[in-house]
Amino acid sequence: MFHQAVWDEKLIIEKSGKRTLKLPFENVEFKMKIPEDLARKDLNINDNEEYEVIRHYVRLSQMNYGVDLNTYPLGSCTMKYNPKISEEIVSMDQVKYIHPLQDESTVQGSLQIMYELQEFLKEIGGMDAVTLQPVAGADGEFTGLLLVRAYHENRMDFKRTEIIVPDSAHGTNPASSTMAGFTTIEIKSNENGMVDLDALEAALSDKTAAFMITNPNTLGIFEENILKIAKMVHEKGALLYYDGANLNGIMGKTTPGKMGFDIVHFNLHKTFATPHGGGGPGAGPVGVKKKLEEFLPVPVIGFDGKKYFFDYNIKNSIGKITGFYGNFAVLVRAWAYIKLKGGSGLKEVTEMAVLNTNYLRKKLQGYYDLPYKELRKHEVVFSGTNFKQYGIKTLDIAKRMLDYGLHAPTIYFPLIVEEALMMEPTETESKENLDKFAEIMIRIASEAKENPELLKNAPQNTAVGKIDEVEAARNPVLSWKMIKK
Amino acid sequence: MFHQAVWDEKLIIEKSGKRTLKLPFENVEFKMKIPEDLARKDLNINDNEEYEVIRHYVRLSQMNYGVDLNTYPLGSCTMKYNPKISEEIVSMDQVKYIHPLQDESTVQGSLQIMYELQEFLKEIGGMDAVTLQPVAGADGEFTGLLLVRAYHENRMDFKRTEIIVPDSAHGTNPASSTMAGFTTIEIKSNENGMVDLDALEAALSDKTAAFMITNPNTLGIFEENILKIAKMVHEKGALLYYDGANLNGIMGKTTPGKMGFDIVHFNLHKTFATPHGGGGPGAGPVGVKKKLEEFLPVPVIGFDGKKYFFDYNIKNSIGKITGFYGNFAVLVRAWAYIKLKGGSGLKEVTEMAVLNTNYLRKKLQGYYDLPYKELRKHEVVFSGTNFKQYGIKTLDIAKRMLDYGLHAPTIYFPLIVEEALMMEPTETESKENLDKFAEIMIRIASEAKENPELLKNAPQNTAVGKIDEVEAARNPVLSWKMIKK
Amino acid sequence: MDDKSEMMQFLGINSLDDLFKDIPEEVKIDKLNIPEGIDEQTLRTEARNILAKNKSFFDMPSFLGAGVYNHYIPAGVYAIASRSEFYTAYTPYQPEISQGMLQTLFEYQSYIAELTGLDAANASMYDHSTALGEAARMAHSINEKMEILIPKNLQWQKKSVLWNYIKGLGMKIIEYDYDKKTGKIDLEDLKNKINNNTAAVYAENPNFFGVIDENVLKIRELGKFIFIAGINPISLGILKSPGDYGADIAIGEGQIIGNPMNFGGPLLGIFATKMEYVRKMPGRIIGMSKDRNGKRAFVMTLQTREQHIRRARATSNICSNEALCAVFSASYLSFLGKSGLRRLAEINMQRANDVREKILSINGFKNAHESLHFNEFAIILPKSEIDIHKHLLSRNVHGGYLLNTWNKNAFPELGNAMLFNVTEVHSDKDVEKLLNALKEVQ
Amino acid sequence: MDDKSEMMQFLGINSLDDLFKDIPEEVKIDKLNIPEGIDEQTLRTEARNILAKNKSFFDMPSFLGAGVYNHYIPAGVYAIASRSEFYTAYTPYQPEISQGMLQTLFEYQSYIAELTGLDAANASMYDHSTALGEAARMAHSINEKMEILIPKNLQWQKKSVLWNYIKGLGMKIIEYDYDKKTGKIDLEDLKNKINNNTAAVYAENPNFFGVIDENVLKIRELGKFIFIAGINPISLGILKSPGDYGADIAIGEGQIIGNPMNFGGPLLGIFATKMEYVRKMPGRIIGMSKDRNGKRAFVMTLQTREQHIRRARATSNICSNEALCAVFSASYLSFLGKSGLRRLAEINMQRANDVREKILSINGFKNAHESLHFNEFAIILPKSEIDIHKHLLSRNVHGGYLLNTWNKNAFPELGNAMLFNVTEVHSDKDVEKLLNALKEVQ
Ligand SMILES: Cc1ncc(COP(=O)(O)O)c(C=O)c1O
Ligand SMILES: Cc1ncc(COP(=O)(O)O)c(C=O)c1O
Repeated sequence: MFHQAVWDEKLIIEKSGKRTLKLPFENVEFKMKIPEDLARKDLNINDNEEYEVIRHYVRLSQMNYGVDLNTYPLGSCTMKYNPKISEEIVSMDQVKYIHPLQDESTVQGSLQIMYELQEFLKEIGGMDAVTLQPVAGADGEFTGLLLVRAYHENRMDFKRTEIIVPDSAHGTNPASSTMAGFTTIEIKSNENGMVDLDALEAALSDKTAAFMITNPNTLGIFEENILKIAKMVHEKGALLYYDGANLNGIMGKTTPGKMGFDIVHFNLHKTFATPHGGGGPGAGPVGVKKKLEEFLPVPVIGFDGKKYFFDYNIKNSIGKITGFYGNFAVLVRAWAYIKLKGGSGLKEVTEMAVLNTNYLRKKLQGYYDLPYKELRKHEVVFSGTNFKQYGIKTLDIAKRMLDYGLHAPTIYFPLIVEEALMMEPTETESKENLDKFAEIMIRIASEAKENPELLKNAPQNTAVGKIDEVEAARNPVLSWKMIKK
Repeated sequence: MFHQAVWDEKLIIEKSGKRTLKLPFENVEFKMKIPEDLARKDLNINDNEEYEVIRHYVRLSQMNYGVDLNTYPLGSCTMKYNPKISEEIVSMDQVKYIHPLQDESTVQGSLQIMYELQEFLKEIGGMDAVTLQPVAGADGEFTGLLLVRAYHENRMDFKRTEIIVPDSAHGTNPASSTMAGFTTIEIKSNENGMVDLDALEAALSDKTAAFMITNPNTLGIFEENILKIAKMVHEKGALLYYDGANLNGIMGKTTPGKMGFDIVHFNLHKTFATPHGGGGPGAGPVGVKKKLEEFLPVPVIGFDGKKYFFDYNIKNSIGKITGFYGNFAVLVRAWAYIKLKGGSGLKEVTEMAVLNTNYLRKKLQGYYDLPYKELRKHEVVFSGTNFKQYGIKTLDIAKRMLDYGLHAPTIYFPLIVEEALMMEPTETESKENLDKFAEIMIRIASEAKENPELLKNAPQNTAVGKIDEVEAARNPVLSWKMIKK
Repeated sequence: MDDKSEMMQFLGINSLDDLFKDIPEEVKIDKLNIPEGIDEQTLRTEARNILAKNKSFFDMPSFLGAGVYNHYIPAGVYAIASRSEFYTAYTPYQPEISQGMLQTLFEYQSYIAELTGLDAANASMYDHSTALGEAARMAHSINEKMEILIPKNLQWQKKSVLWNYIKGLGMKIIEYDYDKKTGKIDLEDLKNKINNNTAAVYAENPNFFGVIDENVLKIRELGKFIFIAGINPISLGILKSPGDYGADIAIGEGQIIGNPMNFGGPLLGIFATKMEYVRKMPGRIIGMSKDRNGKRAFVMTLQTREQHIRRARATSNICSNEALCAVFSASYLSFLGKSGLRRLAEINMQRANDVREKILSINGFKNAHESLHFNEFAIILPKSEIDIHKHLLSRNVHGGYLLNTWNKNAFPELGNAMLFNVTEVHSDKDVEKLLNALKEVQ
Repeated sequence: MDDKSEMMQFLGINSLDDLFKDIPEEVKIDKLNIPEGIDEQTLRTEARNILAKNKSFFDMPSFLGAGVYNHYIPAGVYAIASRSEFYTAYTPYQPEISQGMLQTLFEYQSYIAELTGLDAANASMYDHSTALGEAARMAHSINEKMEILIPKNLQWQKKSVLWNYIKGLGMKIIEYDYDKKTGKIDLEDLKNKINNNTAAVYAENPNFFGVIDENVLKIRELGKFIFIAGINPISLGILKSPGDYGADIAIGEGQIIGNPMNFGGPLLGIFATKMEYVRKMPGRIIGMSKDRNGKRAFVMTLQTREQHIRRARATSNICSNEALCAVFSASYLSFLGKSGLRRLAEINMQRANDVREKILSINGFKNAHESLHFNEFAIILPKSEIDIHKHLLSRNVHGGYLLNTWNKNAFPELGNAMLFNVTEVHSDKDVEKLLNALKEVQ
């Protein structure tokens, strides 16, 4: 049976050795004088041998889980396989050793890739213009909402202070809304888990700056009334914002543009298969319809038929969102992914992702509660409520999965599903894997009934056992410095 | 406590999926006709998804041990840390995508590196000329012995059919001697584990082609009489061959040339820190004194002051030993290592390797039997005989070490030490590591007395338990094909 | 029957289209107007051909800094960060099976805490610029004041990002001046601008001109605002930590410590603060705890600050971050250690100042600031910025940052001026190339 | 006190020299005359500068084959082979902690067994040439005969290596002829040369000229010698396996399946045989077994054949081998699978033959062999080999193998001739470049 590697590994800062790494100009004489009171007195870190550092982190890595090890069914996160060729490409000197402020003539390769990616994303999003600058989905949201603001203010419409979001929305949506200076109005979903048109109608007003949704929504359900929604929103003078985290459910089948969205952000690290180890880096480009183009952050990448250039000439640009042009090395990988797949390949991605999801959904139905309708797009949310009777929570199920060498799904999200288990297999799982996954989930369902202690004591086969999270938050120890204190 | 990762991983050939990898010209029409009776009918391997192949091997890798994980004290194998920069260099297009038959003008970079490496090795070996062509230590031995043969035959001395080796020699020495067409005469070591001068004298004759030894020898003991030995051998018209596997014990302190050797092979994959995953690739260049230069394999690398070239102009060359010029990508790494260390750095390597060995030796003395003298060079051989009384063999000790996440030393070699435990820490182990290592060895020594079952049932913390090797040899199953049969 | 057909049969559908019947016909599209996919080898070739149009540092030495710096990154850093288990992971939502990443991020936090002299760091922000935006918001959330004071010689991109981060709060940016001769903080001006409504004062050391500015030591005494210090993490090998001179928050660019330049991204926002403010800090934070057997274990903590729990009232919207860049930095700092970081800082400072002197010895090139510099310095040029820039390019060497052309002509007192960065990666040959080219324009 | 001093104290020595007092003073050296060590970054730059003098396939397309071939290697292969646990391991002497490598090598053996149609393969030989040498020795050890028959059109390097491997046994090499028109085995001549003393017959398919030679099907009937077949592993995607036409041993170059060219090394010798001869086979062999709990496990087996046990009477002296290259090949074949390998073979054959026809359509370029070719073919040139070679270089394209200049003028019947290799990596643009350059010399 599965067992994760266990190395009893000290903190690197607790170790101490001899530096074996030599620096360029290691022996240069330091003749400068730093003002006494600005000079550093002490630095409490240690030296280590190069080989000990390597061993330390190789061991640590063996105590971690990645999509290169097994199914990683985190709903909403689209943990798909990341093609290795992309890693090869970004390891080239012409990616790594390029400074962002280099003269345009010396970065035509970078600019070409960015330009092509802009074009691809326009097509995929059904949008008229794209900025690659935001570096994560939430950053894309923030950017998009600043554009919303700029748009309304530019029309001298200063009363639009509200962003409407459904209660099924990801936490970043309301948080981004706040950061952009808006008030968030949350509306309840209807009994089908979809946007409640009456609630939306009630919430919409001339204070509404935008309605922000993802479609398929976080339940994996396609909002069938999307055109009506768009109409309602636009009639009120508001904009419709597309949270692109769920693009893997519709890419190539429809576009946000077609559905009536004005703004969309893309989660390149999800849909476009760029690795984001441990939580990032991502990339969250934003596409907009024509009317919003004049507000995009500077620069976008232009092409005059001969050469590529930074276009800073954007009339009412909101300025900058991040320091430079976005997460270039992530953009390159997304570009590579799109090149590999091509137009019809991207459509197939969606088809397989949706097929896999519904296959898994049907396999698990009967063992786990499925709230709302059956047909899902790229993800499906079950509920663990039927195990309450055995004293089992979704968290226990999740922990037990780890014992089988499987990562758990996203849990307790979306908030509208009690004891939620949110699964997204993505297209890069074979039927064999899905069958194995379902088999384990079904086994756990019966373990929950027959041997609930097994779940409550899980995990046993991981590098450490269940962790006391409450204590961690009550007495936070956040650095070696605080340990020593 | 340590636990190796466990994944219950089928053979890849037992899995079956869909090929996701696309080939260049994947859709080209195949119009050629292969003669019916030469056409392949069936091929019993399966297709698999790219991501499943990655996962399969990443999981398998977690069930393997490398020097990047922990101390790898295999005596005679010099398992030292392999600098990562070397891997970066050999991953360049200008290494990987170079064909060996390219025009000289297009491979000046490769030739320069090889030329410089030849020069370095000449200096380190105290030799006059070097061939980089042999691809392993044993291949270097074979090459060297072919040179011995060519040398004597060229002098019309055809009676020299014998190679003398000490009984402590590595198995490749007698085996190479056979392959080169010689008869091997084995001489017993003396009571100090060194060459018995009387036995040597007795074995030497006008049939002796060469005496083949390593110094320090496989016990890690320096042959103090080396100059006398050289004299004895040379006086008989024979040559003196240096098995370079143990160069890490003397590099920069002396040279085989100074000691009187005529031929030396280098184990670049050992002394010069090139990785040789799972058993190879290695590189076994051979250095020779002037009188043997005219017999070297073709080509060697020349330099005319402006450009580097293949020198095929070797008067009495023995021809070719391997297909091209040796294991180039291994040679590059060895070159890089020498560049990093420099002359005095290489000497320090030796000093630290010897310091580490003797530190470990003294730490373990008293717990494990130490035959022969105390002072060792780069390795030390203990004996497990003192545990016989508890029914414990060296093999049991080795298996128990695995439970602590440590690889075992070389065992049962050299043959002249009963129940041998042959340890070579190399210079790339910190004192902290050596202390930890010694602590575990000492703990095992007491476990052997107090709880011998623990050793006999070891290992428990590895991916699989003790393996039935006898059965494997009795009914060999060597391929998937044989499983199916 | 193949897998796909079996699955469709299991679902009782005849066509994959059945899975998309919930999408209204009117919004469906036939296909994406994107060329057919290509195989990996063809992509490999195409990517090489396109990227060959770039000039990397190895093709053409460059003396650019101004936010992103070219430092030596040990090959081992890449080896570590490219471990599948690290780079194909995501946020460690299940800590028991993610100890490797969690411990590494905890180590990163620990390093940053030691370097900055503050108690705690988060596990990453997007970059230095957004870290500044977040720090300003955090200051406001601590003291509810409305003004942030920033140095007049702050790079325009950072100002712009800051503005986007705080305008929603109705906060105001106020610039304080610097001394034209030394390039250091004009303390008088700063003092005058601090008032009851000052949420935060932001100051950098070394500053945008590369000047080492001991005036930062005096800021804390000027009032009760939140003091945000902008740092260069390598400089902290030899410079006093912000914690030691009273900063409440320290931010900086983590690309500098172990991440490749990558044409400007991904970068890594460093963010550290005092314990008392930790619950106002944005971003993921890793904490130490114990597992059920009492064994030390690491886990994401203080999550109630974050968007997935507190939603509209979260400290920030940040979710995906730059964790893998923090892995680069943690391993980088481990390879260097204390002695390495200190030495590296010294080497940078010495090399840069040597080159500075050499440039100043060329006729027509003048000193911009009479100060001590870390690894960056401004030079007043004898000719137009652009002309000299182009001349250098023609000599296959990339000069520094065009201080007025590229920074909205913010420094009229300097006229034509270039900001040069010199680090340990600039060989004597690189420097010579620059000097020779500069001599040609004197 | 630092670690070194502590250790020295523990040993009771004052100087490291004490550890070397057993080395006689007369042989000691002061120092190595090798320049001082450099740091990693400097090495990085220097290596780039030196290697920039090489022209890689991406700098200049090449049509060289003749033993080493440029094939597409999936990026995943490198990702797998560069896993620390694989590439920093050594021979799996402790199988319980080395299952990853053992299973991978077992998979490699299994693939080779399937491809060659033989029961078992070893875990690697050095290269194709040495595998030939070992195979000849193995034949001798099976039947104690003294002659090995090889094709007259065997590449000279292979002949030379073979000779070195067998001369110690007193064996003889005898060449059998090929048909000048077709380039195929002259069966008559071969038959005539087989006698009672024939230890082995070696034949290649496709052969050195790239010719697919169905005469190999007739060899088995010619006698009781050991039949050694030389194969191209990719061609086995569409060609009958040696096992199927009666070969006892199959050898070949494993570089072809998933290993980079690397200027000719490391390569990978493929070696497979029938069960009845397994105990005579050289090299490491991995076998399947069980652990103490009955779980499947892998282990090195039949070690009594090997040098560390049988010493002077071992089947071979091989110890370190090319195991990591076998890891490359195992993962390569896994990515391709059956459909991929078959398709790849077809693509190679089709593309090569298309290019062949295009070259033949150029005035002055003539067919060398009226046969079916796999991915390599000889062309008779209108001018001197060297001149055309140089002309191509001047057009930044590298032509094929100079059949007489580089192979000891062994093929007088061909005069000026070049052996071209075309695989899936040659794009239409590469081919066009070659054709255009060839047209200029017609
Ligand atoms: C539905 C949804 N929206 C937005 C986001 C935010 O994206 P990011 O994490 O890239 O900031 C996520 C991802 O976590 C998401 O799942
Ligand atoms: C003493 C000695 N000689 C020779 C050899 C043979 O070297 P290789 O394995 O590179 O063929 C070895 C290595 O195993 C050895 O330890």
